Parts: sequence; C-alpha cells; structure tokens
Amino acid sequence: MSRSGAKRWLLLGIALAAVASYFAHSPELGLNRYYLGVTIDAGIAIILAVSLNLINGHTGQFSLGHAGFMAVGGYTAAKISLLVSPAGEAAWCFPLALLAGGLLAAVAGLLVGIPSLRLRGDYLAIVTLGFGEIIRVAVQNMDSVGAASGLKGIPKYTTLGWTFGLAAFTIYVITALVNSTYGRGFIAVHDDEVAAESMGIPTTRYKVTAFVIGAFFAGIAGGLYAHHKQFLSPTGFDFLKSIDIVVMVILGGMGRTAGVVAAAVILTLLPESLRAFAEYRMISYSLLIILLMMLRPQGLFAFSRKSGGAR
Amino acid sequence: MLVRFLSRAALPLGASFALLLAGCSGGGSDTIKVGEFASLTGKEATFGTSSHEGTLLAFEEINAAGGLLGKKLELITEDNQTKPGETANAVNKLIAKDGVVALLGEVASGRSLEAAPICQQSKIPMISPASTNPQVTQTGDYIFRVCFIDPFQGTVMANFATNTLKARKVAIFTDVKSDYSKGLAKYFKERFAANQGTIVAELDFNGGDKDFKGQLTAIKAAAPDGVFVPGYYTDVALICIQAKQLGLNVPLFGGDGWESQTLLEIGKEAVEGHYFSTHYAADAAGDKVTAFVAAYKKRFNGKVPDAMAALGYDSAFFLADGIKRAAAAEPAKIRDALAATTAFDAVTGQIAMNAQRDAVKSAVILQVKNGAFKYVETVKP
Amino acid sequence: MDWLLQQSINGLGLGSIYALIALGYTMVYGVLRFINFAHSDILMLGAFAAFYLEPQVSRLLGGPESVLGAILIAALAAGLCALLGILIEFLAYRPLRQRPRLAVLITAIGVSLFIEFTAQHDKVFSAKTQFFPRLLPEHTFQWGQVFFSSTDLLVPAVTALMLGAMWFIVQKTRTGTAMRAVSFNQQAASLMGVNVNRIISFTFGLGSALAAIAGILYAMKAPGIEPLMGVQPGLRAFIAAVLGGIGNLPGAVVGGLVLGILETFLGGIPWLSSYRDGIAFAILILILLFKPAGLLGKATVEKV
Amino acid sequence: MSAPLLQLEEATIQFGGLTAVSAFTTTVADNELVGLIGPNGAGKTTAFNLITGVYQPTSGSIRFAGQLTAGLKPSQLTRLGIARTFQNIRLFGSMSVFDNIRAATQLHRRHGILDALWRGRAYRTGEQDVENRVMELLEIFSLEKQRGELATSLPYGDQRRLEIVRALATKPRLLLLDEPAAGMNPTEKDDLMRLIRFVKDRYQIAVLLVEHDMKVVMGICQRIAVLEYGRKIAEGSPLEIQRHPKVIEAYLGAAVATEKEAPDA
Repeated sequence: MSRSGAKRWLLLGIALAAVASYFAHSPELGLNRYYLGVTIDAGIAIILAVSLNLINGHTGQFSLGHAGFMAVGGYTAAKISLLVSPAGEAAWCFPLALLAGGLLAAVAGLLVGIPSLRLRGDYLAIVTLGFGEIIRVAVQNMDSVGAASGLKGIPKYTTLGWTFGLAAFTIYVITALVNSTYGRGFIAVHDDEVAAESMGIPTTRYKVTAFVIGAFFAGIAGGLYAHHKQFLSPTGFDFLKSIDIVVMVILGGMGRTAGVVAAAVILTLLPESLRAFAEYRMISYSLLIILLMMLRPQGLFAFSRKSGGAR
Repeated sequence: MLVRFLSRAALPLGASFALLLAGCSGGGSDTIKVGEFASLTGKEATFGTSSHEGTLLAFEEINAAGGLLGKKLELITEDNQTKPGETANAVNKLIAKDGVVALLGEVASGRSLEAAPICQQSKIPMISPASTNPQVTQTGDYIFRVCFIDPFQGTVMANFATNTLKARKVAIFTDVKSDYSKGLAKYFKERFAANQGTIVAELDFNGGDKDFKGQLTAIKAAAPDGVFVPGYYTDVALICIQAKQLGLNVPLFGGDGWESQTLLEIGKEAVEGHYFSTHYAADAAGDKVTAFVAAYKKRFNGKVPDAMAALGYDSAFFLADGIKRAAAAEPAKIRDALAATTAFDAVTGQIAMNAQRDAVKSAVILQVKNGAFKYVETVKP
Repeated sequence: MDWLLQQSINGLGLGSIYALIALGYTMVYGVLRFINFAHSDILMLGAFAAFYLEPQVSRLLGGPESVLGAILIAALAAGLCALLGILIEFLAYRPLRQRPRLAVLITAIGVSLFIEFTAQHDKVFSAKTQFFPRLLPEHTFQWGQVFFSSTDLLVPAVTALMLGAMWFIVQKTRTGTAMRAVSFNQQAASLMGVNVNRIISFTFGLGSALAAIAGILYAMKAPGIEPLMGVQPGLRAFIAAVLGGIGNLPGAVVGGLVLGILETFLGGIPWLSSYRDGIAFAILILILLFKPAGLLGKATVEKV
Repeated sequence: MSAPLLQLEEATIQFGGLTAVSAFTTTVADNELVGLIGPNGAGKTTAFNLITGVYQPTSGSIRFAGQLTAGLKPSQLTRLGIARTFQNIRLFGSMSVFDNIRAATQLHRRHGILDALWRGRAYRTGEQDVENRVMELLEIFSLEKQRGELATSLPYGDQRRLEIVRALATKPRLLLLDEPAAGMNPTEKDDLMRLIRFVKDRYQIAVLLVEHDMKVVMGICQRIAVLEYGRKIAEGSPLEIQRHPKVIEAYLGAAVATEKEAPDA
C-alpha cells in the first residue's frame, strides 16, 4: 500500500462512520437505543485501548492511570458544553469541547509523563495509579463539577459518527506515528532503553510524548463518554476502569493495534451478552486476567508481526 | 495497512456482535414486564442487595395474590456492578431489548442520575426506592421516588438537634465519597445556622475507611454538644465505637443511612443513646410493618430488613398501585397514575406525590436503647 | 497538648497496622522483586478466618475473650493464610517467574480481583459488613483527656514483636541467609545449592501470615469486616513500604509509622480531611521522585 | 597539534566505596584506532559508560571534540558523535534488521512528528532518504538479504555486525566497540578485523575498542591502553605493550587463558 494511501483510508473510514451514523440514528431505520449505546461504548473503548497501547504497548511504559486522563477530558468537555448551553442546543461547540478536554488531558499526561523519566516498571505503574486516585479525590472535592454528586444533565451530543470517526482518527494517528521513522523511536524505547539512548534517541522525550498523545486521546474518549452517558461521577474513573483498559491492551497483544481494537470491542460486548450470568461476571473476568497472563501473555489476537523493510 | 488490519480484526468482532444479538427474543404479552437495576455486586452491593430483596419479596407477594390486571408481573433485574457507566447500559437494555413498562432503581443517587435521562427520553416511568438527592426527580416528569429528599431530612435533624437535644454547638462529620452524605450535611448546616446554632467543626471521611480517630479527636477538641454523622451504618457503627474509645461522650445523630440491624450488631454498646431519622419505627408501627418484617425474615433466612429493603418493597408496591389505577400496562398511563398518588399506604409510611414527584411523608426519629431502635418522635412534612 | 498526645497515640495505632502489612510487602518484594497486589486480600482473608474460627475456639476453651484463645485463633488464621499464600504463589506466580515483571504484576492484580469478587459472592462471605467478635477483653485507660484502649497498646507491641521476629529470621537463621541470597541473585543462589522455590514459598508463607495477623488486629480495632476491607490499608501499606525503602524491614515499619501518624494528623485538619485519600499518594509520588530508594533504602545502580 | 577528539582527564567513578575507574587519563585522536584492554573487572566497560554518559564521573573530566561532556545524556553525546556497541548485544528485539537501523537514523531525520501524521511531500522525501541510507548501509555490510528478518533471529556473528552498522547509522565521529569478538570463531574474528579497519577507513572515524582477544587488539590497534583495578598501568603501541613489564605481570598471563575463549561475563 502506498504511503499517501493511508490518509485516503482515514477519510474513507470517517465517511463510512458518518453514513452509518445517519442510518443508525434515524428513527425508522435505526438501531434501538440499547444496541446503539453499546456500539458507541465499543467505539469509545477502541479509542481508550488504542491510545493506552501507545504508552503500554508500543513504548513499553506501564500506566495504570488511563481512567484519570479520561476523567480530565470528560469533565472538561462536559463543563464546557454545560457552560455554553445547559439545554444542549449548541452542538457546534461539541468538537471544541472535545478538543479542550483532550488538550487538558494531554497537559495531565505531561505532568504524569515527567515522573516516568526516573521510574520504571511497577514503580511507574504505582505512580500512575496514584495519579488516577488523586484526580478522583480532586474531582470529589470540586463543587463546580458536582463533587461527589456527579455532573448531570450533560447534553447528548455523542453519535455513532463522532465516535467511530474519532476512533478511526485515533487508530490512524497512532499507526501512522509508530510506523514512521520517528515512531520507531517508541519501539526502540520499548525494546531496550539503554540501547535506544545510545543510538541518539532521547528516551525521556519519547516517553513523555507517548504519555501526552495517549492522554490526549483518552481525554477525547472521556469527552465522548460524558456526552454519551450524560452523567459523570468521580467513582466512574477509578482503578478498576484503568484495569479494564489495560486488560484490553493485554488481551489484544501489547503493541498490536488490530488485536487491541478487537479486544476493546469484545470486552465491551461480551459482558453485555453475559448479563444472564451477572453474579459470576466479575469473578470470571478476574480469572480471565490470570489465565491470559499464564497461557497467552502475548495476547489472544497477536499473530506474528511482520515489520519488514520498506514496503 | 488498513486492509490487513480489517481482515485481522473482522473475525473476533463479528463473533462478538453475533453473541450480543443472539440474546434477542420476542417476549410474550402474558406478563407485565418491570425492570430493576441495582448494585448487586461491587463496592456498594450491600445496599443494592437489600433493596433488591425487598423488591423481589413484593413481586412474589403480588404474583401470589394473582398478579395485576389478570397478568403476572415479571421482574427483570440487571446488576450494574456498582460501576458508573454500567447503569446506562443496563437501563437501555431493559427498555429497548426487554421492553419493560417501568423501572425500579437505584439506591444511590449517582446511579439513579445516570438512569434518569434515559428513562425520561424513552418515556418509561422510573421509581427510585432510596435516592434522596433532589436532582434525581428534577430530570423530568417520568422520574419518581418513594423516599423523602435530603433537604427534608437535613432540616428534620437540624430542628431535632436544636429543639429536642438542645444542642447549640454541633460538629458535622461527612462522607465525602457519598453525595447522600454531602447533601444531608449541606441542608442540616443551613437549617441549623438558621436555628441560631453554631457548627464548631466540619470534618470528612471516605466511605469504607476503618480508622476515624484522627478526625474524631479534632471533633472532640472542638467540644460540640452533638455530632451529626450523615453516613451509612457500616461506617457509622465504627465511628460510634471509636468516638466512645476517645471519650467523645455526646450524642451522635444521623439519617436513614443508619437504619440497619448491622448497626446494632457491630456498634453494640457504642451506639447506645444515639439518634437517627428514618422512614418508619418498627416498634411503633402498625400491622403493615410487622407483616413485612415477618415475611422478609421468612423469605431471607431470618435476615432483619433494613431501610433499603423496606424502600425496595415499597417502590414495587407503589408501582403496582399505579398500574392498577392506570388499568393498563402502558408507560404513559402508569406515569399519570403514579403522579396522581395522594395517599399510598407504604411500609415506610403514607406517601403522597408532590409536584416534583417526590414522596411527601413523615419522618420518625429513633434512638438506640438497650440494643434496639426506640421510637422518639414523628416529624410531619 | 492533650490533643497532640491523643493524635500521636491514634497515629501510632494506625501506623503500626500499616507497618505490619508493609513488612509482608517488603519481605515478598525483597525476594521476588514484585508487588504482591493480593497481599491486601490475604489480610481480609485472615480477618475472616479468625471470624469463623472464633466460635469454635471459644467452644473448645469453654469461653470467649481469653488470651490463649486469641493466640490460638491468630496462629490458626496465620497458618491458613500462609498455606493460601504459598498456594497462590505456586499456582499463579511461579509459572510466570521467567516472564517480564509486568506480566506478574498484572497477574497479581487479577488474583487480587479474583479473591475480592469471589469473597463478595453470596455463597462465600457476601458483600455485607459483619461484626468481628471480640478476641480479648478490652480495657480503656484515661489520662487527663487522653483516652486509649488496650488494643492501642497491643497493636504496636505485636508490630514490634513481628519486626523482631522477621529480623531474626532474615539475619540469624540459615533460611534467612538463603532468603538474602535469593534476593541478591536468584541464579547464583541456586548454583550455591539454595532451593530457590522452597525459599520463595517460605517467604510467601511468612508474608501471608503477617498479613493475616495484621488483618486480625485491624479487625480488632474496627470490628466491621467485609471483602474489600484490605484494599485501602493494603495500598497505604504499600506506600509505607516504598516510603521506608522497599525490601528493607525496619524501613517498612518506619514508613508505616510515618504514614499512619501523618494521615492521622492531617485527617484532623478540617479542610484537609477530605483530601486524606490523595495525601498518601502525593507522598508516594514525591518520595519516588526525590528519594526513590526510600527513607532507609540504598540507591542501586543499573548494570549496563 | 590539534586537540584530540576524545580526552579523558583523571576521570574517576566510585560506586559506594568501590572505585571502578580511577584517575583515568587518555586521548583518542581523529581517525585513530585505540585499544583498551585489561583483566576482567578492570573497569573497561565502566570507562565506556563514562565516555557515553551512562554514568557521570565522580571527579575528573571528559572532553569530546573540545566540549566538556559532564551532565550530557547518552543521546546527547550520540548527537555530538559518539556511538557504541554493547558487550552483551543489545539489538531492538521486536524490530527487523531494517528497522533496527532505521531507528538509529533518528538524529539525521529531517521530517518530524507532524510530517508523520500529515504524510505529505516532506514525509515522503524524508522517508525515502532514510530508506536509501539504510539500504546503502545494509548493502555495504551485506545484510540486505536479511533486512526483513527479526534482528534477534540472525546468527550471532551477523548480530554483532548489525550492531556495528546500527551504530554507524548515527554518523559518529567516534565508535566505541565493547568486545566485538566475544564468542566468535577464528574465521569470524579475521572478518571482524577487516570490518573494523574498513569502517575506520571508509568513514574516517576514530574507534575505541575494548577486547579480550589479544590477536585482534594487537592486530589492528594503533595504540593500546591497559587498565587494572580501574587504573591505567600502561599505554603505548602494541609492541610496547607486549613488552611492558607491568602488563606482562598483570595481564598477559591471563591473556593466554583468554585466548582459549573464556566465557563472556
């Protein structure tokens, strides 16, 4: 495939999402609320998992705080929408709100990325976990965003088109990035930090960049989530939410975008189809994590990776 | 790139979509379907389970008595795992896939607020058993509740502190994680200040904490006449124990979150003499309460019902009453009937719906005495 | 003045619990270099073990609240949890020994969630809070306006005792020497004839027994037990272990005490008490940034 | 006389109480091939890590191209022109041969992160340049056939070679080779010696070589420095070193043993 073709694929993907959105949301032809809602959930999960994959998979860092970035983006976007039009009649401001949420999350990513200069492995994991908790405690104490009561009445702007258009965009950005010569630096950091540094690759800058870009998209996902669920509460972005995203990345195979997308969709849809076994859902989920790490740590959908020379 | 990508992802994706759709089935019309969403697993499973058991008992009683409008009631329960975000899916599923005519849930205001806009937009009546945050029913005219709201209860306790306890200086100890607790604290504070009382200390804890001594020592240092602790019984029992250990010998008082036998089991002598407001008094109430308590104990292995269970039970009967008066299992008609409720006899007292679709009913104040809840006074709205 | 003394006693009590849990974290980390997320759930299981053992033991001894009974219950619960810890290590962690540390970390998170969700199931412990029976008669002492109970004395005493015991095991016994060898270099240790698997099992058993004892003491302080009771003190204790320098026994105790006292004092300040959950993590991040080896730890150099 | 390319002045590093390298003074001139030898644990690799910025000296100074290197990170030193290989080969394990070298061209890439996203003309020409450069290197060192293979799946000798090529992709002025002959058989060693000479001559760069194999060191180095217990005990031409009494006493006995292929530490 030619390189310039990638952009065409992106445009095609977004166009398809828009068409699908038109039909899915139209009252006569449309999906019912439930399927529509779950499908949008899956799209948001794709953005979260693919963006975390840049940090945890491609760059080999370990973040347990992705839900924290999502919270920053979600609350920012929701607050902006509510300030512009509490009645939800200003859909034009939606992209701006999403962007602002993403940018603020990126700033948070910068703040978290900086400790990663000095920390590795499980220490970094704990710091990011702590960051997520700090975000939760901070939101819980901010009356302007509803504190513990949560932020309610967020306009319903999120559509299938927005969600999958942005999911396509996220996948495009991350893959385009890591497949470029610039992006090989992320993988180099993942493979061997010392060797990467010796090859003139500024590893700290790459790590921080990964955090910033990953956080940006997590923030976008948070904004979509806020305008999809129409309600945010601080407990929604706790440790367990971060774990969910991490599991998607692991299930899909660290650093394998296609696998991670599949895992994000499956882990969103599967619990829905298993509602009948509600009381065992959480138990089997935790069991899945353990078995996965034992039997197939490279991920369920990780097939052989061919990263050949020039295509 | 994209082609390879799609071909790899397609198989698992298709399979999981198929699984999702596989559950679809047309329901018969020989039953009236009612949905319930509750936190049956996860952090707040205790409260969700209580209200669910109350609801379940009510449905069994209604069906045993022949059902409604010649049909049996079918309760479809969805667990939201105490996870925000899950409730929306559960409620969408109940409405869009199962086609329920009404919804019952949830205990926590946070999760009720997540469900309310969906019910409102789908025009399906929703009855919350125990969400006391005023915002819940403000979402729209399809949202109801059978409990009283934070401003009422906060006011009741402030007046009680001033008039009955004769307290002039009160400390407040709030659960920052809980909107319920923060709501009560806010309205208590407003009213108590209006009563010329002074708040001498305001401290916070996080629901689920086990050590409160740091905060309680600070409260003791402020020398209050009483401490308002709007929390849930699991935390309150430990707070009472540690307050006693620290020699903080003033009355503690709180809201309906205290009401549970567990408070007595854990708190033992440390909860003696403390007060709380709630919906009904088991010792002073009529046959309805006695019958409910007996039936609940029989159904759930001798478990004594708490306030959540009673409210869950009431929410189900309140809905049944609405369906009966609507004489049709249609959401819009049920809504109208529910909104017109003026005197529904519930376990937790007589309920009337006000314009805001909040239950207007009396609160009672109980005191822990000799290891049991004793009736102190009734406060009319 | 009373206030200061009272808060110090409160902080010491809480800090000792953290210290005791942190000891277990540090032992396991010292030998295996990974964070055993399930440690906090072993703590919960220890409390529940005691909960179920108490009526049996009381019947056996003809009455509740005896010193002998308390020791018996604690020993049995610690033994059970030690076995469980060894089992978890054998089933879940051992197969992953050669894998990257993060794989083990994720598995540990999985194990932790598995224990929590299983325990919450109705047919296991259920999610509700239950009363933890009194194991020892409790006395309250008063000195001016300062109050403290016999439990407030017991907890630091047990922690000190356990620190001493651990120090003795690690420094003065053959097994301890082997533990230090495994900690220093697993491969070299096994070449020197140390049975690495056995040492790791032993360490897990020891750490889990400590967690169980901490769980019982925690339940004695706050007699309401439920399946998630270990999560919060577990995280705090982990922070305490890092604060003191992970892998360092006295460091764990110092870290636990510092954190417990700090939290108690800050919790007593009105406008700060609502941030209490965040404070511990803020401390953790600052420590890792400015003194990553902890208060008592030694800096290590990565070999290139 | 122009200033040397690399100049160590009393460079010292201590770990805890242990002095790993003590007051090490030496120079490497432009396009010079210098050997650094010494018994196991003499501090050779530590000296490499000092020069490349992995460690900072406790005292003393290091200058590269006249500039003090204190405080610079390894990647910044690579930017200045120092490249290295590792004693225990450290290739990028999840990448192909081609990408290993592509990753090392970072310093000389003109298109950046935004070009990678926009994929416009700048990106295309930039990537074309990178590709040309990588292919040129692969062809020169006859690795072009294996370009699509996973780097770590290559035979051992090829991996060593690839590591050198990867270092060259950063366009260094000084190349540090850490025991490149370790684990090679005599034929491979001969090839390696030719390769090192070729690299030095073709790219006109200086090479600093740590090596146990006396035949290799004596065969290609213009000058040799000897370390023992972190101290330099001798420096001179191969002939001088072979005759140096201290070296014979401290080292050559051991060197006979290492000729029989001592296992790599």
